[in-house]
Amino acid sequence: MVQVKMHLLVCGGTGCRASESKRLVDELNAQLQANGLADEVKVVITGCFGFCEKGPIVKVIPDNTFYTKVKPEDAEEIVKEHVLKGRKVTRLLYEDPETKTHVSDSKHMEFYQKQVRIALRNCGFIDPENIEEYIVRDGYAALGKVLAMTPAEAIDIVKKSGLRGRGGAGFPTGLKWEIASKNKADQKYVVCNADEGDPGAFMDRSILEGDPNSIVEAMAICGYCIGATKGLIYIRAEYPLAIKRLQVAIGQAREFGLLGNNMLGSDFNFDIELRYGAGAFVCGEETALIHSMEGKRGEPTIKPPFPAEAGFLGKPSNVNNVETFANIPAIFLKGWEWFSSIGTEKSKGTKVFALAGKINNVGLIEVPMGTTLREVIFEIGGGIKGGKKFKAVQTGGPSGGCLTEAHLDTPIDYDNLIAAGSMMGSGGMIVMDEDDCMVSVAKFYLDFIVGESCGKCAPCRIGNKRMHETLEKICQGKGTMEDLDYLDNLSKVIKDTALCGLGQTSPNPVLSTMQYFRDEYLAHVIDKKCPAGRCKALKSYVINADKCMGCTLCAKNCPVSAITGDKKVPHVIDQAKCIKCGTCYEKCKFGAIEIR
Amino acid sequence: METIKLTIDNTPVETEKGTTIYQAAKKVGINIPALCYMNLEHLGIKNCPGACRICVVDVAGRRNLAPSCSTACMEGMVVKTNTPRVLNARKTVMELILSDHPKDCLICPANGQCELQALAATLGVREIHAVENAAVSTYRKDASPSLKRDMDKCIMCRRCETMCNDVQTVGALSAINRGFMAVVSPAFEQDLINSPCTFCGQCVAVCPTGALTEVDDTPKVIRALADPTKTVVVQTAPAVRAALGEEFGLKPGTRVTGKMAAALRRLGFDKVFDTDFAADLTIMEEGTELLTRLSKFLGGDKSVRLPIMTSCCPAWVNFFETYYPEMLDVPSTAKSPQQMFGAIAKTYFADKMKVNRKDLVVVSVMPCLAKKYECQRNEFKVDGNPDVDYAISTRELAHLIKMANIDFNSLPDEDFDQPLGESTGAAVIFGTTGGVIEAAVRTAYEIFTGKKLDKIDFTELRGLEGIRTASIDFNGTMINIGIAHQLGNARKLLDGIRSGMYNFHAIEIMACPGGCIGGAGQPYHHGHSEIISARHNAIYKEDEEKTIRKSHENPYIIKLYEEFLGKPMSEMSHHLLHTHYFDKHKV
Amino acid sequence: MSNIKLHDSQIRQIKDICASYGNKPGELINVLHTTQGVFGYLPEEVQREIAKNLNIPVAKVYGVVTFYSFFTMKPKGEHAISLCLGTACYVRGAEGVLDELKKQLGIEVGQVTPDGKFSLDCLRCVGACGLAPVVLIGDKVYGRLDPSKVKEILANYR
Amino acid sequence: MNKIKSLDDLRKMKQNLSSDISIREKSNNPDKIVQIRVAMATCGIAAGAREVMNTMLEKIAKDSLPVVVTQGGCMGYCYAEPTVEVKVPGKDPVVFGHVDPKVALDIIDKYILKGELIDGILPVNYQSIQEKA
Repeated sequence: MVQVKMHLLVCGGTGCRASESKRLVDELNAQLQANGLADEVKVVITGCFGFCEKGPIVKVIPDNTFYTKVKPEDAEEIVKEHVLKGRKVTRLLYEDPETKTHVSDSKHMEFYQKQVRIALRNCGFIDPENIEEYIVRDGYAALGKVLAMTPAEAIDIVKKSGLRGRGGAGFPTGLKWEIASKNKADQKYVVCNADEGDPGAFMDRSILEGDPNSIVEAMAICGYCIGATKGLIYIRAEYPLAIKRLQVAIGQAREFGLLGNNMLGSDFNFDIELRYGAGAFVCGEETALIHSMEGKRGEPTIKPPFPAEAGFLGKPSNVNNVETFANIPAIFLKGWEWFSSIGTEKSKGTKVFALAGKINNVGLIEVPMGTTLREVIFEIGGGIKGGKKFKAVQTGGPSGGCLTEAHLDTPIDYDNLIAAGSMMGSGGMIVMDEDDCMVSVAKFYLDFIVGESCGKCAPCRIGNKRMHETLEKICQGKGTMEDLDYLDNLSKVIKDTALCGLGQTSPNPVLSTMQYFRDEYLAHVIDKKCPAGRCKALKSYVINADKCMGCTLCAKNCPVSAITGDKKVPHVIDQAKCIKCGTCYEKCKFGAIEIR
Repeated sequence: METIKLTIDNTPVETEKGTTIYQAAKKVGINIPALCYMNLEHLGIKNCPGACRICVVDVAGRRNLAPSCSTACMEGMVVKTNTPRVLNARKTVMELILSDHPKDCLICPANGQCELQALAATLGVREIHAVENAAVSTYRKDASPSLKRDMDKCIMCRRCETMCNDVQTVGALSAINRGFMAVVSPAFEQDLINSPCTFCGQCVAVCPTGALTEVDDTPKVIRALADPTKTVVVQTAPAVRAALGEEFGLKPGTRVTGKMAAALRRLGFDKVFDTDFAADLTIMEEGTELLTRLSKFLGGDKSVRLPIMTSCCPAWVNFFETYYPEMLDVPSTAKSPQQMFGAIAKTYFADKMKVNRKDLVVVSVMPCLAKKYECQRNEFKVDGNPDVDYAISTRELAHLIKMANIDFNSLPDEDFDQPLGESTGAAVIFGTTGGVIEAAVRTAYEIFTGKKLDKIDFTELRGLEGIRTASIDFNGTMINIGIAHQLGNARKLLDGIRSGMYNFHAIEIMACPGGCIGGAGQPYHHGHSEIISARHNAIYKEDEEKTIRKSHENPYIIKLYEEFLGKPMSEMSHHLLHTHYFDKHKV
Repeated sequence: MSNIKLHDSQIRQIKDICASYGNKPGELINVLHTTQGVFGYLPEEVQREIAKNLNIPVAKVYGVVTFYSFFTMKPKGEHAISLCLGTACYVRGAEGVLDELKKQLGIEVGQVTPDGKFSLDCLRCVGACGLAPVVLIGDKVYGRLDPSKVKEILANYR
Repeated sequence: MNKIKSLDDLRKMKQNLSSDISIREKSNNPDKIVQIRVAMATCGIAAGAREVMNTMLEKIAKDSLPVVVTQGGCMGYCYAEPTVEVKVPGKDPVVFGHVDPKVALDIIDKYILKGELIDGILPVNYQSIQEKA
């Protein structure tokens, strides 16, 4: 028998698939075949490695070589050089942005060094479409343990672990389960909220794509604890790969008897169905989610009654998000003491963040609660792209706020983020640099909220529209000081009066930017300037006569013929005609065009 | 019962568990303003989406403000309903609502009746922060024969949606779109006439603004009254007299029959008649039809379909034509009193007066908006000339009276004209749920048994519960009767019959909550369901005071049969007083 | 009233889809997903047919269709272009790409080019933030875009 | 079909399947287990490194040993190929030269498992098993 001596792990997450990782896998297999290595080397499609910035990723096991941005054409070289001859393909290795040296072993990459992977423990490690690999990683052993306990004992472990909901507000998970377990009903439901809607957040998707079985197992555990025999996963239709992997996982679990009747020889029965979202952010709110699962408009309703009392079809339902569930098996396997030893006093365990924006290492990371923003952004994230200056980081998506340099050393946990005017949310972290206009950023989020508001309650339906219009007015240079007061009052009233979590948190991006970047608002309103040069209406393109060589390139490319001037004589832009498209700025070879 | 203690605005309150802050505050004289919230307790109808956020209050220890309409009282709760934070929030939200609402109050059909307008005044909104190019949501307008929709004025209280779906189970309206453009509308924003709408008008009855209103037919009536070539007669439905006074500041439940007749005469109607007369006629026809079917049924004729169902209510007729087309042969073929009146007026009465039917204008005053649709149905026209020309609502009549400078409250009581003005107590109770069937029983009993009734009041048929059943002893034959008001209850009743759960000989159905007294053309109840029960009581009081209380004893009805119709269900009756139904099934 | 007339075979298809979900009103969203998958969009007649089969008011169906951005009543272009407007794409310049797309195609968001070749829509995060800004044409993902690349990419489809 | 009917079944299944993924498990914590690197450059392969590596892999799999085998490039000991570098936790790495399948098994049995020294250790100017970063 030939021993498998090497595994090539290829990321099969959505991000890397978008960069042709599927074709890369085919090509690797073909090359192995051609070199007679097919029996010795196994290509495994795994979930996301988290290092999306440099995808597609190929990780060579057992030597932990980490190849980035691998193209299908690179397969031949990897096989002939590395697999066959043991020579690493240097040009594909990750290059440390600081030292500019190649890092071959992922263990030595700063991106991974600071991370503690609990929810992502299997992502990028196992083949998500093979339940056997999950089982080898102690899969379903936690369920086995739980089935030997009473539900109350199991809930107690979750309570003691200190796990809080990873979807937003951070409600203690054990307590939630306890409430649901105590409500009597002929039928109860376990609902997994996989309607990850924050723009720029993709941690749930990655977990579902990389380790779907952990969610299936955790939901079964939850079902046992609260007395439910049915599980429902509400997942965005925009996540076809995650849907497919879940379907495979559920199918395999049924085949192995890990879903269905008398699981693991107990008298516990549990099964899971998928329900699809249809493009409504508000359906991440649990009451809206439940209505959507019932085939209705996804409008939230007032709580109480909470889903734990009257949820899906009026029956007690426990709703947790994907990441929350992903922590559950680990808690039972390693013990609540272990879990609660990680993190801060009130926020236990780890949190997965989706790092995006103007940062070098865009990707998915998991760090202990209490890690500082600085560690996340500058050490794991590799700092700001292009050596620009850090300006702000937006956490919590449209419900969160923008944090500044002053917050960089704040340990990240639920309470600290709220105190700073933001929130954990689902864990999106968008980094912004000096080129980002904070008024525009606030406007961007309001635009999102206006598009996603369900329209049920007046403050959110109309209030956010008015906020957005006011911000637009400010970006146009037509804002007044009264407008700032108006925004302030409206923000507070919307927070105070909106019906659901979406509405109540929707002013956060405005409030936090007004608080931390008030000077930028004032610049827009009083000086009619956009300091970041982002607001079109507030910037003008001007030709610096000292630098202009009169090459006429700008004039030739101006779409509205706003630039005039003779050859070899400095040109002039007619501000009345200029539409601020920026073409001249891009075309000028002498840096003579300045934005003011 | 478990009670809890809390304080609201420093006032200690003790209330039962499950009470909302809004209700508890009301108990101690604190009226928290609300807009979308509506609780018709007497009718079991509630709309509480928590959407308008006007009723918010400050609950100590809570992060945000609480909607009092849907927040339950908790032990030890400390509630403040009028702090600066609350007042500012309320006013700001109101400003927001107004910022997306047309400012044409002065020419709005809801002017003076608008809950939004009243609340804006209460909250002291004086200006709305101007946002450049502030968007306003606008939508396709629509006028059906009965209702007008101007959804630019919709504030998304969802009351109409609740009435159309949860209460009436008609399903013509739904919330559509999302966010700023969210609104309540028929499918594809098409006209109501293309939807399954029954024109019951309950959406209009509860709309707090001018978004949903009735079609205004008063200009046509004024023109007819002013036309010297026309003889204009008017008929008034029984429920109108029990509610019209409210429009003139009288207490709900005040009966204004005499003043109403006087006012109509002053408005210039040539004859002031009464739909009650036609109600008595309906009993003669429908009662006879019931007895005929019943005798055949009891005689073993399997072809007879029972129960017989009343057909007075035009929204109910629309409802079963739309949703139960396979049951079109079950309801009584008798026309509604409005249409019977029209048919008799334009034949018997026109002949008597020697007026050409084209020159006779029949106006009806109805508590109902579906009557506007009914009188325009083609089968109720002769050569294009309708039996009833215009159906105006109770509200429209009040408006006419006000426009004509008539001081209603100081009018003397006057009588109706004859021959179409005489009625019995049986006809009066047509105005409330259970009344038609009680009137029918009073007559059918005496005809069926040949005996005089000892006790005229069938209290077992009365009440405001949505579905009621009773068995009446017809001298040894038990007659099973079902009664439903609100179309949702009608649906339950019909489905119960279909499934074999019920076994009735006769059922009465009224589309509106409480029957005609709760009709969509009545003065607005603004969410106060005690008004409906006051009207309910007034109707029975009117019946009680009548000397003749059985339809077949109405002397003018007897005379009508003698002079003109022959006997009930005669050929002439069939021609003039009976109709047939159409399959209007649509998706 | 109706904008298209359905063939008997299409009516049968819808009936089968509804039946495959047990004709349960609670399955409306799944039915709409599947139906849109077959027809490409959800015109009025299709919604009426679904309402009939699930025995719910068509107003409710329309209410649901207009609530969720995934459902459309208009057919998409032969090549459906979707621009990600998630935050990551936004801060990395998606707006400029959008402007260029509009300019090149001569249509606004939500419209279809007159020749029916392209339709342009925005969507929220597709989760390929590492490639931001991202455009999807059909199922193909184009990442790390800037306005200058738009013309070239579109040329592949013209 | 392979239904899992009890926790024992699950454990057994895990046991049976674990060899397949163990290579990844081991690489996850390389510092805690024995690492063997076989030089697999052209010269090594020519001298029989492949056979050596397969022999070691088989032995490790058979006995479920906590050992990870990787392949490396030329270590510069071309005269002594095939060469194998072994790093036992807590000890300095050593390089064995002229390894054949028999020596390979000795390395595992004697050096790694019993801590005995065997012949064939090359002089000390070797590279560390830790890749230069």
